[in-house]
This record gives sequence, C-alpha cells and structure tokens, in this order.
Amino acid sequence: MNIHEYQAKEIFEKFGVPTPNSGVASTAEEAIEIADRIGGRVVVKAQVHAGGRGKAGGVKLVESSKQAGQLTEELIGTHLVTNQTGPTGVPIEKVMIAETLDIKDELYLSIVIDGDLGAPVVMASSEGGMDIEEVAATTPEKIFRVIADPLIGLSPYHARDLAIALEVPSESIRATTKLIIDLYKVFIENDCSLVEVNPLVVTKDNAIVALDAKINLEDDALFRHPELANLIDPNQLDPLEQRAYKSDLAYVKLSGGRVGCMVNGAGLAMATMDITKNAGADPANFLDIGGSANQERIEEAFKIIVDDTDVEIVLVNLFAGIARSDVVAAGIVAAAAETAAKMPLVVSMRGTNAKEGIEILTDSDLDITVVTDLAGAADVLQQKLLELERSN
Amino acid sequence: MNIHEYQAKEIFEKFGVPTPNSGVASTAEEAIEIADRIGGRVVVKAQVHAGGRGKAGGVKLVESSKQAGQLTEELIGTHLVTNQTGPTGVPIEKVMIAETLDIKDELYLSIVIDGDLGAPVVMASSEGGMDIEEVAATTPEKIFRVIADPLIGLSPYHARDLAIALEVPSESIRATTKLIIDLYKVFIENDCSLVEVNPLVVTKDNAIVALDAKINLEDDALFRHPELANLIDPNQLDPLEQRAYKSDLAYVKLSGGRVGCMVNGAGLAMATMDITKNAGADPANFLDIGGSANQERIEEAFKIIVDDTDVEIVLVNLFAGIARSDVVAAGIVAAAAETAAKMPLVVSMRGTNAKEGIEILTDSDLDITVVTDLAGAADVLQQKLLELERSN
Amino acid sequence: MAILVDSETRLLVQGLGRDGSFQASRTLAYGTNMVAAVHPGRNGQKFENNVPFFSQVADAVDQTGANTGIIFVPAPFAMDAIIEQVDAGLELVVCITEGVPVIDMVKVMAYIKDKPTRLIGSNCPGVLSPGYKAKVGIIPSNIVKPGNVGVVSRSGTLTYEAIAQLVQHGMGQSTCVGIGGDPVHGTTFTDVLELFEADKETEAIVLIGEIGGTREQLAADYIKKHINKPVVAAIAGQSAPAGKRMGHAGAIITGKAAMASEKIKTLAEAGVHIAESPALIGAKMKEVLG
Amino acid sequence: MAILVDSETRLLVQGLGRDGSFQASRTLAYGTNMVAAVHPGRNGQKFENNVPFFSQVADAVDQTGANTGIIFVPAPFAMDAIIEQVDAGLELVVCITEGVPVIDMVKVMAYIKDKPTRLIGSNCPGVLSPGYKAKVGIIPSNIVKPGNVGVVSRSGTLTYEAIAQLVQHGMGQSTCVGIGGDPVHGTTFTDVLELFEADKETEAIVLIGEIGGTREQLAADYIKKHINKPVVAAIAGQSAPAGKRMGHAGAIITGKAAMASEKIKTLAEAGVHIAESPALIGAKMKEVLG
Repeated sequence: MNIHEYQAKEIFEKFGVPTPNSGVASTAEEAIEIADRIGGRVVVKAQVHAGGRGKAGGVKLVESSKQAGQLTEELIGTHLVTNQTGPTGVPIEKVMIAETLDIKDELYLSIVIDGDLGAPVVMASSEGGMDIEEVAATTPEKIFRVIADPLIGLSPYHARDLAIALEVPSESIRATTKLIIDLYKVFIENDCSLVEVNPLVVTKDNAIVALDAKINLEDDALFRHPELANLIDPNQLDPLEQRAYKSDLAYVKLSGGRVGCMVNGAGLAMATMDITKNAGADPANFLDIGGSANQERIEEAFKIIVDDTDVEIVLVNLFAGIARSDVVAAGIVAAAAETAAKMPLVVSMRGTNAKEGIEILTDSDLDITVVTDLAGAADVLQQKLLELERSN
Repeated sequence: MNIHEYQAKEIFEKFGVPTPNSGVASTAEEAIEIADRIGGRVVVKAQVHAGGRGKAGGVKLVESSKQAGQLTEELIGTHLVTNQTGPTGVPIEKVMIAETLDIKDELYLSIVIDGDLGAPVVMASSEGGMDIEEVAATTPEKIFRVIADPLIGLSPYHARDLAIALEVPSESIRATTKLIIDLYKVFIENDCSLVEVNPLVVTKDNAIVALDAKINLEDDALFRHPELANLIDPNQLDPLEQRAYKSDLAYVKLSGGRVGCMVNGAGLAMATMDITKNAGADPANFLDIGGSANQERIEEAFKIIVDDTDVEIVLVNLFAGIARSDVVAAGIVAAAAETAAKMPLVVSMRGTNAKEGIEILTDSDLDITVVTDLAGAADVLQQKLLELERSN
Repeated sequence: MAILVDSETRLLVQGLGRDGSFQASRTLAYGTNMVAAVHPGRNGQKFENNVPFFSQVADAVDQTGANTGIIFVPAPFAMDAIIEQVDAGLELVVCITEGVPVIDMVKVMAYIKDKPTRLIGSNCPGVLSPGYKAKVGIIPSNIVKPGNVGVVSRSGTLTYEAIAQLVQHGMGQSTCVGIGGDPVHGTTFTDVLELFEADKETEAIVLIGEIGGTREQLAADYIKKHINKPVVAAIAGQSAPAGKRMGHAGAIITGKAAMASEKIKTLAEAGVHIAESPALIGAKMKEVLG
Repeated sequence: MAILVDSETRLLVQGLGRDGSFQASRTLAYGTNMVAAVHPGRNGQKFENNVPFFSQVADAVDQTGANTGIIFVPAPFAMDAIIEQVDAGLELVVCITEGVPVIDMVKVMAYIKDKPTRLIGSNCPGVLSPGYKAKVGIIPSNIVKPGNVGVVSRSGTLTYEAIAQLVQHGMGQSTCVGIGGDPVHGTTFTDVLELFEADKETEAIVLIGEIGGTREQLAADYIKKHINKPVVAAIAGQSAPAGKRMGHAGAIITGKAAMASEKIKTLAEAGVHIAESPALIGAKMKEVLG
C-alpha cells in the first residue's frame, strides 16, 4: 500500500529521523500560511502516489509565500501525469510546502526485504536524487548494501559502515548512523515493504536530513497496523482499481492491450497473459478472482473487466481448486446481462464443477467460445482477434 | 532496581494487561476520594519495596471509604517491618486503594531470565497467592514453565500452553494467553529482571486480572529507559544503602555481623565474607569499591562501612588491577580522620601500587594490621575478634 | 517411493475453520493417512468422526506419531503455527495459508535454519503423490494420475495446469510440489530438484517458474551440476510489465535477473527443455520423453 | 601450547577510550602481539606509535590477519562490538566490558550459537598465558608465572587471588581464564575444562566458582566423565545470604542448587579437591600435586 510523502514524513519524524520543516496544504491560503511560517522561499511538492514528480512539474521551488499560494492553486484539482502514471495521471489534492536547505551532497537510502536472501537489506548510494535503477545499471560500484540479521536486526556497526561508505563528513558519521538505525526501525515496526529516501541530503553545515520520504506498507501486515491502514487514499487509484480494491479483487490495468483477462491464481494470471501475447494481442488488464469468490464478487469482477474501454474481447481462464466453476459462470452471465458491452468471450474452465459451469455459459445468449485447455485458448483467441480486426 | 506496585501497575496497563480499578493516596482525603470513586469496599495496600506485606499488616480489606481513609492515615508515615525487611522496616509514604474482585481462582505468573539456559523463562503456577519458592519445594508439579526463544521471543502457542496447563476456564484461555503475551512484552520492552503477578486471579465471571504487579528493572539496562530510571524511590533504601547508591558503590547490609568488609570485585567480596565467617565472625556488610574508584569515593565508602553501628572491626581486602592501592589507602586515612569510629583495621593490599598503599596506611595513626594474603587475613581477623571479645 | 509424502505420511492438520475443514475433508476422502487434528477448544472431539482433535501440536504428535503437518490457520497466526509444528519435531510442515506477512516468513526461515524440519510454503498448494494416495495440500486429486514425472512450481493454479497437460498427453506424476509464490518460502526449487533426482520413481521433472527473484537461476545452476534427469521448464510472466505487482508478492520484477527472458535463457543454457508457452508444458514433456 | 592465547595470537583491540587505552598499553608492554586497534574516527593513526587504527573490524582483520579480539567499548555498545567481531570471523572474542544488559548477552549467545567464534565474557578479566607472554584481558601480568596449572574462574579479583596463592606456593600457570561473572556468558567452565584436559602444558586445574546458577554442577558432571587431570575447586559465597544480590548479577542465590554448599558437594562427589576456604586454594593445589 502506498502512502503520501507527507504521511511518510510524519512517520519518519515519530522515529526521530530529521526532515525539513514543512506543512501540508490543500488551499492557497494554507500554503501561504505555511510558507510564511517557514520563511517565504519554499518548495511546493504535489502529493501524489507516483514517482517522477519533479520532471512532470509536480515539485517546484518558489521565492515567496505568495508564489507558493499561486502555485498551490494551480496544482490542486489537476492531474499530474508522470512517467510512472497512466495518460490520465493522478489527482493532486494536497501539496507539501517545505523549507529549502543549503545542500552540500545528495545521497540515496532504501530498505527492502530481499526474498532470495530472506532478510531486510539496507541499500545506500552516494548518487542521490537520481533514479536508483539507473545508478545500479551504470555505476553499480556506487551502491552499497548491508544485510540485516533477520532476528537480531540491523547492527549499529552496519549502519556505521554505510555512513563511512557514503563518505559523509566525519562529523556527520554519528548522525548518519543514527538516521539509518532509525529508518530501519521505521521499516520493521511499521511492516513496510519499502522505505526510501531520495535524496538524503548533507547540508552545508553537515546536518543529515531526509529531504524526501517514501514508504510502501506491506498489505499482508496491515492487520497489525489499523492506524496505518487508514492512511490509504483511494483517490490515487484508477477508478476501476478503486472498485477492485473495494471488492478485494486483484486487478491490474495494463496499457496498450485489447484482451480483458479473468483468471484464478497469480501464476495462471501470468500464463494467461503470456498466451494472450502469443496469440498476437496484448492484455488490457487482468483480474484474479482468487480462491473463494462468491457470485457477487464474480459479477463485479466481470463488470470491472468490461468497463475498461480498452477491452474488446474477454478471456476467462479458470482452474478451480477451492473456487467453484458454476458460481463463476453464473456470475459472468448475470454481469453480462447488466452491461451494455456485448463482446466475445473465450472460456477455459476446468477443475471443481467445470462441467456445470460450462453448461451455464453455453446455455446463455453470450458470444462464448469454450475451450478445454490453454493451448486451445491461445488458438481460439488468435482466431477471434483476427475476426475482430477484419470486422473493424 | 525495584519500583512500587502502583508504578508497575501503570506499566502493566500501558501494555494492555487487565488490573483492578485503583488509585494512589498519600493522605486520608485522597484515599477517601479514590475509595468513593471505586465504590466503598476496597483494599488498602502499603506501597513499599518489600514482600510479605500481607502478613505484616500492610494489605487490608476495608468496608467503606471512611475506613480506607482511617487506615491510610494510620499507615502513612510509619515503617512496615516484614520478613523481607530489616528490623527497622521500610517507610510507608503511599498506599494503593484498589477495588475488590469476586475471585474464583488465584494463579501465579512470573518472567525472569534463566542465565544457564540463556533465555527468558515464563513460570506459572495454579497455586497463586503463595510463596512460589514454597510451592517449588513442596509441589513442584504445580509449576509450569516455558522457555522463550531468545530472538523470536515468546511464541503465542507457548502462552496458550501455559493457559491450558493452568486449567483456566475454557472461555478464559484466549484472555489468559493474551495477558501472558502482553506481560512478556512488558518484560522485554522495559528490560526487566523480573515481572511477577501473584496472585493472577480468575474472577467469578471468568475475567483474568493481575491483582498484584511486581517489576524489577535491570540496572544495567536503565540507560535505555531514562523514564524508568526516574521511578526510583531512594527512601525505600536503608540510609547507608542510599549513600552508597548516590556514590555508585555496591554496598550490601547483612544482619547479625560485626565485621565491615571493603573489597574490590564481587568474587573477592564473597571470598572475603567467607574467610570472615571462617574466622568465627559474621560480616556486618560488604562494600565493593569496583575497578576505578577515586579518592573521594573511597572516603565515602569507608565512612559508609564504619557508620554502620554493627561494625566493630574493618577488613580491607584489595587486589588492585585497575584500581590503585595508594589511592585507596589515602582515602581510608582521610576518611578515618573524619570519623569518630576508631576501630581496628585488618588490611590485605596487593596488586597495583600495593607497596605505596601499605606505607600510607602504616604511616598513619590508625590501628592497622597489615597482612599479605587471604589466609593471613583470616588468622589476624580471628585473633582480633578474640581480643575484642576479651575487652568487652 | 515418490518424494516428501507417501505411505509413511502420518498427517496432522492444524486450523480447521471453514476452508481448512473443507480441504481436510477432501484430503481425508482422497485416502491420506490423517492421524490428528489441532484446533483450539475442540480437544476430545473427532474430525469427521474419525480423526482425534487436540489443543496442542506437541500433545497430538506425542499421542499419534504424526510426522507431517499442514497449516490452514489464518495469516496472523501462521508464523506461530509453523513454529509450534517445528518445535514439536514434525519432519515436514506444509503451510497453505496465504497472506502471511513477509517479515514473519523471514523470521520463520531464520528460526528453522538449523532445525531438522522441512517447511513448504507459505502460500502454496502443497504436495501430492498420486501413487500413494498421499495428499498434503489443496491440489485437486481428481486431476492427478500416478506416473513418473515430478512437478515443482511456484504457482498454485499453474501447477494444476501443468498436471492437466501431462495427463492430457498420457503422463502421470510421481509427486507434485507447489513450493509457494511468496518471496520468502521454505523449500526451494533446488531442494525439490535434489529430491526428484534421488527418487527412483521420478524419470523427468517439470519446473514452473515465474518472474521475480533469482530462484530459477539458482535452480538452473543446480540442474547443470547435479541433475541428470530431463527437466522441462516454463516461466510465467513473459508479458508482465516491469515493476507492476502481478497478484502475489513473488511476481514482481525487481531487476533484470527477475525477468522471464533472463530466467529462460539461463535455464536453456543449463540444458533445460523450455516450454515456449505455458500452454505447451505437456507437449514439450511428451517430446522430451519421446 | 597453553590454551586460547599463545604465540599464534594476533590481537585486535576495540574501544580505546580511557580505560581501554590504559589496559591496551599494558597488554602491549607485556609483549602480546597486538596487530590492530579499532576506534571510530582514528583510522590512519597508530596506537602507541605502533598499532594501526581502523574504523571497521572487518577492515582491520582483512589488513592485519587478526585472529583474536578484545572489547573495551562501553556497555551500551558491547553487543554491537561482539557481533561486529563475530561477523568479521575472529576465532576468539574477549569482552571485558562490565554492565552489559543481560538480554543483550542472551541475544548475542543465540546469535553466535552456530558460528565458529568463541566468546569469553562479558564482564570478565580475560585470558593470560604466561609462558607465551600472551595477554588478552586485564589480569595483572606482574602476578603470573609460567607453569603447569590451568586456572578458570567466574570472578575477576578472585582469579588474581588464586594466581597469587599458586605463585606463593611455587606453582606457575599454563593459562589463566576469567570466564566472567554475568549470568549469561560465552565460554563456560565446561568449555575451558575440555581445553585444559587436551592441553599438554596443563597438569592440574584450579576452578573457582561462586553462588548462583548451576554451571559448577555442569562442570562437576563434565569432570566426572571427561577430566583425568586433578582439579582443585573453591566456591565463593558460602556465607552469602539467600536472595541478596552480591555486587554482580551472577552472584545471587536463586534456588537450592545455586548455594555454595550444594556446589561443593557435587564437585566433591565428582572427585574434585575442595579448598575449604578461598584462602586455601594454593595450599590445596600444593597438597594435590605433592
């Protein structure tokens, strides 16, 4: 789960991590008040769940509180389109007004769990402010990493090693060490899947400050943190993703495709997308109904798929273990009756009650082609797509 | 470090452990107010750092808030003498006024670190309200223990195992499990050396409540908990122990002895006491000056020893490694000059600057017998004690 | 012989809520030797009038000689259940539970590192050896067929897909193992490959990987060095865009090595037969076995 | 040969504050082969114009081949220093620091359980082998004498006492080991007894125990089964009252087994020669060795 920068910053502060003086505004008046308190010259940062804000014009330096107010008014209510958002972008409902610092050096720091190592890893780089994947690709020697012991946690000496590797001024080593230890606490005590500070800055007077604050929370651990679960901002999601989120369905929108995919299980979801691609078309989305969805959730799932205007054909690929095929089929038929979209369906249905499910579908008046396996699905899909292209 | 029951109770509550409704009073008025709030019939408990309060009259049930006020007035300002205090007892400066519960069953629960196992151990017994050492001696089968993993912590299933072993009502198993897990958190997160609840009660309506709350904090870990270090109540210490505490000296008062012992190192302290006993006399106290005491602390150490009115002779046994013998000798001479007590000293001084130290002592006008080893000290001590007895 | 579960399996089931009970009934109906059930507050009762309930795993193991455990308890309690089963000395523990916090699995893996228990999962479909009617998990028993192909997969439903394709092409399975889709999981591809290589009833191996992590590369390395039996592999997620989370946590591309194309390349270099599409697993194995 | 420290010792010192520097100077003066010093912010300097400083233990070990570490850092940082030295692969780590929180030592012991490093301490005087001028700790070097008696003790100053009594009676030491007075400590009596038994230069062993815990009983059991060399033991705290904390955490009587009389009884039954008073350790050893 994503949270906003200003929310992550509050968590940082609770754990003693130094951050710039700042405030959150959703009106020009609020922005002016905060900027006045800070001292006029401030940075205005759009609060959206997307990276690449700076290049997209979502982060700007202004010279006065008046300008801060003007910029806030310009930003609030618009959508920011970055290289990490879709073409419609994400809505800006709040901005952060933050003090500017005299920066001597920009560093990078992040904490994730490395699944293969089975341990949290703290990554640091002297190349702050840049895209870390790019640094990893071009100058990997500038990335330093330490592995925390899964049970003991991050040893302070590891944090100090990173501070030394980052070549911070010697008088800043202690503060940097403490900041890394505190960020590790943020990561562990809030069950994060990512804590990232980019840039972490060394100021002219050798203070270490987290100029940015990014936290992703682990969805599976939110039950331990009801107060964090409340931080969710559904408005940052695509409308269809919002609907899927509300129905607890795993829906992913993909750009450039035409095939809507309904599946059960993440592996089968990916396999289904792969055969879709092999069939010469790109998936427009995929929706995983999971193990034990009831008819209402199936109906909503189907509607979400077809409400995606990119979708021209639907591929249903079900291998029911816990799920029941007949329930899924009934859900699809009911949903299709309610939607205007009368598009062709290619259906592979196996496992629990598959026969009954297929009967329900074939008995309906939907445009359905039933196949018995993945290979067959690929063939029929290819054929159907050709038909669609011819008819266009 | 000991803290009061009411302080421990506050910590319990912070961690979600159910405790009786209560308040702390140091005047009759306060007691009446609290008792009125609770509902009249209350228990008045003297807040002192000593076990055995009940038998000593420090815990009493009263039927009205008026009686609670009267009893409070009687107790406050007096000293409570229990089987765990010296003959002068400990001062009562506060009482806890607590609600009474309808008790169905009394249990026992404690958490300590077992040094030999190198792990925290949770101990429980169905025999609550009794001296646990006695239960261990007479009915050991009624004591259950689980060992927490040093790094993972106490597994919830372990807590549930204890709840089952205690044979709490089946509807109370979940609450008991949670209470044990929460008490374990109290133990770990506050760096306790002991958490003890005796009795832990099952009420008539199957609630689980910590009727008592005992916490000993680990001195060595107090640096991590400045807020807990502030809970110390020096008034509960013997006046000489208070002075030692202030000078960071390890002083222990023992009852029935005549020999004051000044040593460096705990092992040597015990060995010194042993030879004192072998010489036919019991130690009145021992004071460990530790590794690197300066002259001021040595002076205070010597004064504490001789200000103990039980002391008739002083044995100094020093094997200086980090400590310097000459500094110790100078401190003793300076202190002796300031005190009225002109008692014989038996001195063994070895290690760093021992020669210089012995010279300082022998050049003084103190009644000093210098010996060169432990065996010699024992012989001289025996002889000196005989002389003392003859002269009495 | 098969691997992991067979006629020696004495199964303990923990967590018999709605889904757990449903799956346990099917496991029992299939013929698995289920000897104990553990669920709080049901001590003394019997599951399906047959399997005794206990409150504590250690107690159940003591009294029934269970050697294998399966866990259906909800995610918040899964770590505790795994530790309880490990502490009770079970040889094999299969955790079906989905949604276990990653940090819990990190701790569990550190905890069991030097212990004799083998853990499969969390978030996995478990293990099934058709020749022995031994099912410890949720793989549908009506799709399997006794035979000589070992199946190992990170994905649940894709395991079923592979099994179905094998059966469709006339091939049965020695043992099917779903190792689970979470980024941190107990038994890995390499562990299962080692077992299949040593198993006399396994003649060939299907390995189904997916994007994310580098476990497939480790498997490729192991295959190159230690596996003499033919291996057919499919990697799901060739069309997945980088950085998107594809349903479960394991399926996220976090670097070049995590991409399907990289995994396929490494496996092919290790002599593994690649099923170009997840639809062609059965056909490829048929081709390999001739 | 001696045990633990000898001519092969290459010592790294960590924590050169006031006390640490004082002790390190004496260690160096005695002749110990000190190869590295670790203290933050002094990288590039030299301790006593002789021993290079480093900021990181791993770096120091890489560059100097240190195999033994000693820790003088303040108690709040001791756990981290131990883990840093263990992670750097030192064979022997001696932690002198007093006042390390018990829970820190509990964690450290769990952490190093399966690692090759041997830890002595915390809160101990360390190790000294007089025949090799090898001192890793704070035992005063002017009181020791090369010889054939091995000394192992929980108490610091009482170790010195025993050494002095041995010298007084004409006996030298192979190695003196102070294992530390904290309730949780790295190397135990049993570990050191095993080393002394295997050491050709050790002919007899002095064991100095105290009240608290049951380590002396475990030692007695081990002596009975595995030790053929004569052992003289003294137990401090015979006159200590139950429940009173006697200056350091280890010295608290917590049960019958923790009492001096019980320990003496068990040791005597294991064939150990008991020094009835701590003043008679040397005399007893003289008597035993004839």
